[in-house]
Amino acid sequence: MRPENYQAVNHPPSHEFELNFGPNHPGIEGNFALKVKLQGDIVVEARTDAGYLHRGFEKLMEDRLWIQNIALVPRICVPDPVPMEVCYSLAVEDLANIEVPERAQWIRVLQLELSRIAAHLFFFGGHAATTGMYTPMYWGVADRDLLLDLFEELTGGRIYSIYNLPGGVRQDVPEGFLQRVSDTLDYIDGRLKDYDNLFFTNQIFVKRARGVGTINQQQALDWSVTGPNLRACGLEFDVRRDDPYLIYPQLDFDIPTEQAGDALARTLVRRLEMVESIRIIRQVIKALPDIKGPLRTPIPNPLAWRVPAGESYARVESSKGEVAYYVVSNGGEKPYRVHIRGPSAMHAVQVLEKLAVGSRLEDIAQTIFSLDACPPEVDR
Amino acid sequence: MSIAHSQNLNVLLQEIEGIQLTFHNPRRLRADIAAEALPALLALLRGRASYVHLSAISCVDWIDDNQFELVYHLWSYETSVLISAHIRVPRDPGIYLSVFDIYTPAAFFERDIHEMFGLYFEGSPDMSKFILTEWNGPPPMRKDFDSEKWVMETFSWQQYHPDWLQELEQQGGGIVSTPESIRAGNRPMENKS
Amino acid sequence: MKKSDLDKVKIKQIPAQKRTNPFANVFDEFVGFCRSRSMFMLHYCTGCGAIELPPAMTSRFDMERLGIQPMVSPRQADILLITGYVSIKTLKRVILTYEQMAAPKYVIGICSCTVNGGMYWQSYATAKKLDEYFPVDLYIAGCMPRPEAVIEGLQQLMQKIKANEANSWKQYYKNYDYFLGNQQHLFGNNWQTPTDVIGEAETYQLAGPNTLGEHTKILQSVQTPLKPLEMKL
Amino acid sequence: MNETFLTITEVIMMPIVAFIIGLFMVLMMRKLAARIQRRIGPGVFQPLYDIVKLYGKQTQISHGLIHDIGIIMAVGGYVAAVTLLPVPGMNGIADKGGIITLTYLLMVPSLGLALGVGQCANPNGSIGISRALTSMLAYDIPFIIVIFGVATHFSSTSLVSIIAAQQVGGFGTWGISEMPLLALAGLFALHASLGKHPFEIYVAPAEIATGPMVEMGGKFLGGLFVMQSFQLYAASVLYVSLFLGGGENWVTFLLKCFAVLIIPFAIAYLFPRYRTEDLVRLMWKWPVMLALLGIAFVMN
Repeated sequence: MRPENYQAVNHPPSHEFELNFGPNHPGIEGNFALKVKLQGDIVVEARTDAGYLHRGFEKLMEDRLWIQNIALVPRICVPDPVPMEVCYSLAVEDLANIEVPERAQWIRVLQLELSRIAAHLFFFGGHAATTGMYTPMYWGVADRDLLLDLFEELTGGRIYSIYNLPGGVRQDVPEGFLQRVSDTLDYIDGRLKDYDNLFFTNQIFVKRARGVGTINQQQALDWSVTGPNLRACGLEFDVRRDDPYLIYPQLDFDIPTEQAGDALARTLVRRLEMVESIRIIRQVIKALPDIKGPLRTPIPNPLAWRVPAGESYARVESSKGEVAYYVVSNGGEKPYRVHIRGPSAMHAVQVLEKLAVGSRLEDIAQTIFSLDACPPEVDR
Repeated sequence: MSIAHSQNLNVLLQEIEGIQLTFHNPRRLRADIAAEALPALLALLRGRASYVHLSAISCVDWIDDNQFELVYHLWSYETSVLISAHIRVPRDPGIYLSVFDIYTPAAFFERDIHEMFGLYFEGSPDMSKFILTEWNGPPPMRKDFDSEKWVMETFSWQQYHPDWLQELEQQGGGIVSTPESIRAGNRPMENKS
Repeated sequence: MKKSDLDKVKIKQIPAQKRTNPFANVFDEFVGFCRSRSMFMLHYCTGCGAIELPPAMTSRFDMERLGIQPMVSPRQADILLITGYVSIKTLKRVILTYEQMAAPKYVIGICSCTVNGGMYWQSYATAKKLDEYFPVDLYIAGCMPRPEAVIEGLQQLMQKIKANEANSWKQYYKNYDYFLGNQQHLFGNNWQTPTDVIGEAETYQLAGPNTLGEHTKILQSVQTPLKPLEMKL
Repeated sequence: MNETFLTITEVIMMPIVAFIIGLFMVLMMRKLAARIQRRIGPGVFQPLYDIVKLYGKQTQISHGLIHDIGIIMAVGGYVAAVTLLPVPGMNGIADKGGIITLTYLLMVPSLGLALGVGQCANPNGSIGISRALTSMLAYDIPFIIVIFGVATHFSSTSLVSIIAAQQVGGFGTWGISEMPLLALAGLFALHASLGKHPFEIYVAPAEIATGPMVEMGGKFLGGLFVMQSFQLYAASVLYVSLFLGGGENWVTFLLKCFAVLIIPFAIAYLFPRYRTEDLVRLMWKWPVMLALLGIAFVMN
């Protein structure tokens, strides 16, 4: 006789029942949980449950040197780590009044935009997989790998580069690197047509994604929605343009928007953003060889570097939305306080809870993925 | 544009008593204000000055002053200025008002601050634990909580001198140089056995 | 029991036994070969390492050619991939997941954090040594290991399975008291899981002298019949 | 006496043959998916390894008696069905059972699965199985109409005589050239009955964590894998028997069987899944319309 390994669940004597999405579920992005109460097929209540990825980053950063924290910050958003590094560096540079050399700024932009394309390729693969379509995921992740190869060549790391330091970047672009970036971009540009045919204009996908998880403009503003999710509601806001950092004002790029605010619109905005990112990188490739100069403003002995007392709030546009770092220094060797504002904290908790209610069981996973939330940003 | 607009804003902000404004740079405005006046300031900024986007609420634990500093980062899409409203509340008893009725996203940040710092917000919709549901200790982000000490008391560590290595060392093998010996300038390793 | 006493408990390796009947032997070899060539993995996305699994699974590195497939539910899976640091909150779920898997089951710890806490060694929120809470067959170190390293590690596990050496799951039954003690140390004495590990160990004759002990006594004293998991909404 | 012995041999042999061919069909499906997804895909014996490994699990987690019986029903339904499907050289009990019995038997596995999954009391499984039964309801309507039309056309419900009638005059007398509309409707029903995208509503990993399979491990999942290979075999052989003239010899028979499956497999990996109501709407609209039109042509 086998032990009964399972105790039957006593469902409440109503037609309502409860279902857990996560923390380990293909319908949820990463280690994150959504508990829903269903009435038939309709969600009547939804609660998120985070903290599975909590590491106490903000506490850890208070215990480490300014320069050591560079190794910590990219871990906060795994699919798109570069904006985290850049944002932290920007905040520290602002505190310490360091001017970043122009060449380093251009290289940072190059890296940021490559990271954005990589994150979007990863994103729509996941979104496709929630609708049961695995081919775009297989293609997208494999194409993203080509970009990771570029990162590896530039920085030495596939995902976490630890490349942006306060004051500049660690090393120069290798010889012939820009040509390889250009080739890879040509390839990805060509592949976008395949993705269009396979996924973005796929009739069944369009039918399923249209009208799912709609946010209107007022709600988007009220809920602090940022990034592509905000632009999918028709609001044209981008930190790169409206609160500019690095050399973005010198670059020519559009901010794609969609009007509908549903899952389809959010996906399409990201699709269009990839084109814009490719455009930006092409400009960087063209301009970078002519920009000479140092790569780093030297900082004093990094192991005993005291950053002047003060506070700084730096913002960067990542592929998920507005990333912000609030860094407080009391003039010590370590940050006094670092507060990280991940865009997903809004999207994955408040927005998701509101969008899930009233949606169908079949659409929950799509809602989650189309918001492109990144759970470690919530948990930190 | 932002400078011109800030003139109007300045006029508007004079309605709040005891406010101190400092421009850190043209797009970062710091406002120091008494804790009681904050809800009025936020209502004014949101209602009459287009600051609709609550970017974040940060909490800083100034343990030497026995105070928590709360920083409300507000962004205006129209004027492209970020106002950081700073207030100080006493660490004891650690209670402040929620601004959930003015800014919906505040609910998340307030809940987060409550479990990380133990600062209670009256009127916030949900103050239950969110991230640290399995945590029974003190609010970890307070400066008086020593994370490293807690870890050392709670966890044990992987052995870096396992049995098989000890056997190897008895036969004369083992690790040639430890990290410490390299760091101190390639001194010959002391025999630990 | 104090923490320091727990560390004194040593886990002995069980030597692989062979059956005497030659036909049964051939059959065992065949099943072992099939086990090594068909590994359903449950990749619990506990941390950063999960980001290198999609590349390993998809078109570029294609795990399926080695017979490795992702699976959705713990019941279906053979390998539990712990991909990165394990926060205490996650660790509870990981243990539930591990106990629900059908034996033979294997655990791979990916990333340095599963070995010794990694760069989060001073964090109050993450568990440090994964093999204190359940047996781990293989660690793939790195921060994070590249897809090639992940596949290399899985191939090593394949060799171990083929050679009938990957028996760590038996350790969980044989030394349940030790593992339970560590779990109780972290989660408190009220800790219990829905799976009846002791019952399973007795049914499948996997119980050893260390299956029962003082920690299982605590468990049996606090164990209450399981109610449906309460969901706060 | 001799004839009885021969029949018994055939009845034993046919499921074994079906299982082996089914394994290769599963392999073809996975290989095709891999090619579309630009990768290499599994090795030749991968489906076999999976099944042996699953049956070789050392702890089996059962949720009770009905859980075991459900899986046996699911596999047994198909085992019984394949003995009713004539293959070259073996008729089994096809001339005794006929097409109506076969239609019944093809529904048994879904019902067995429903029983087994019901015992698990996992809400994901319950939702999955209710979706599976809904989709069965959706594709069975056109399927029954197609069966009815074919039976009317050949004035027989015996698959043996239907095949014999088609093999008289080569391609011209095949069901597909005589009843193209019914063949098309049948193809829809075939695709939906396989439960592949875009009709894969009941597995749906991202929504209900593989639905009926969620609590299945070890031999139970192994049973489902066996069931899948039987399912592919039964569906393709039934289609070949109804519309493609059955098997003259083993070579053409296997060619036809695999060719039939290539169509749904090639479509499956290029589309996401439908919503439940979209699937029912689609299946009750186009295939039913085509099938009814086909019947009108057959009847005149």
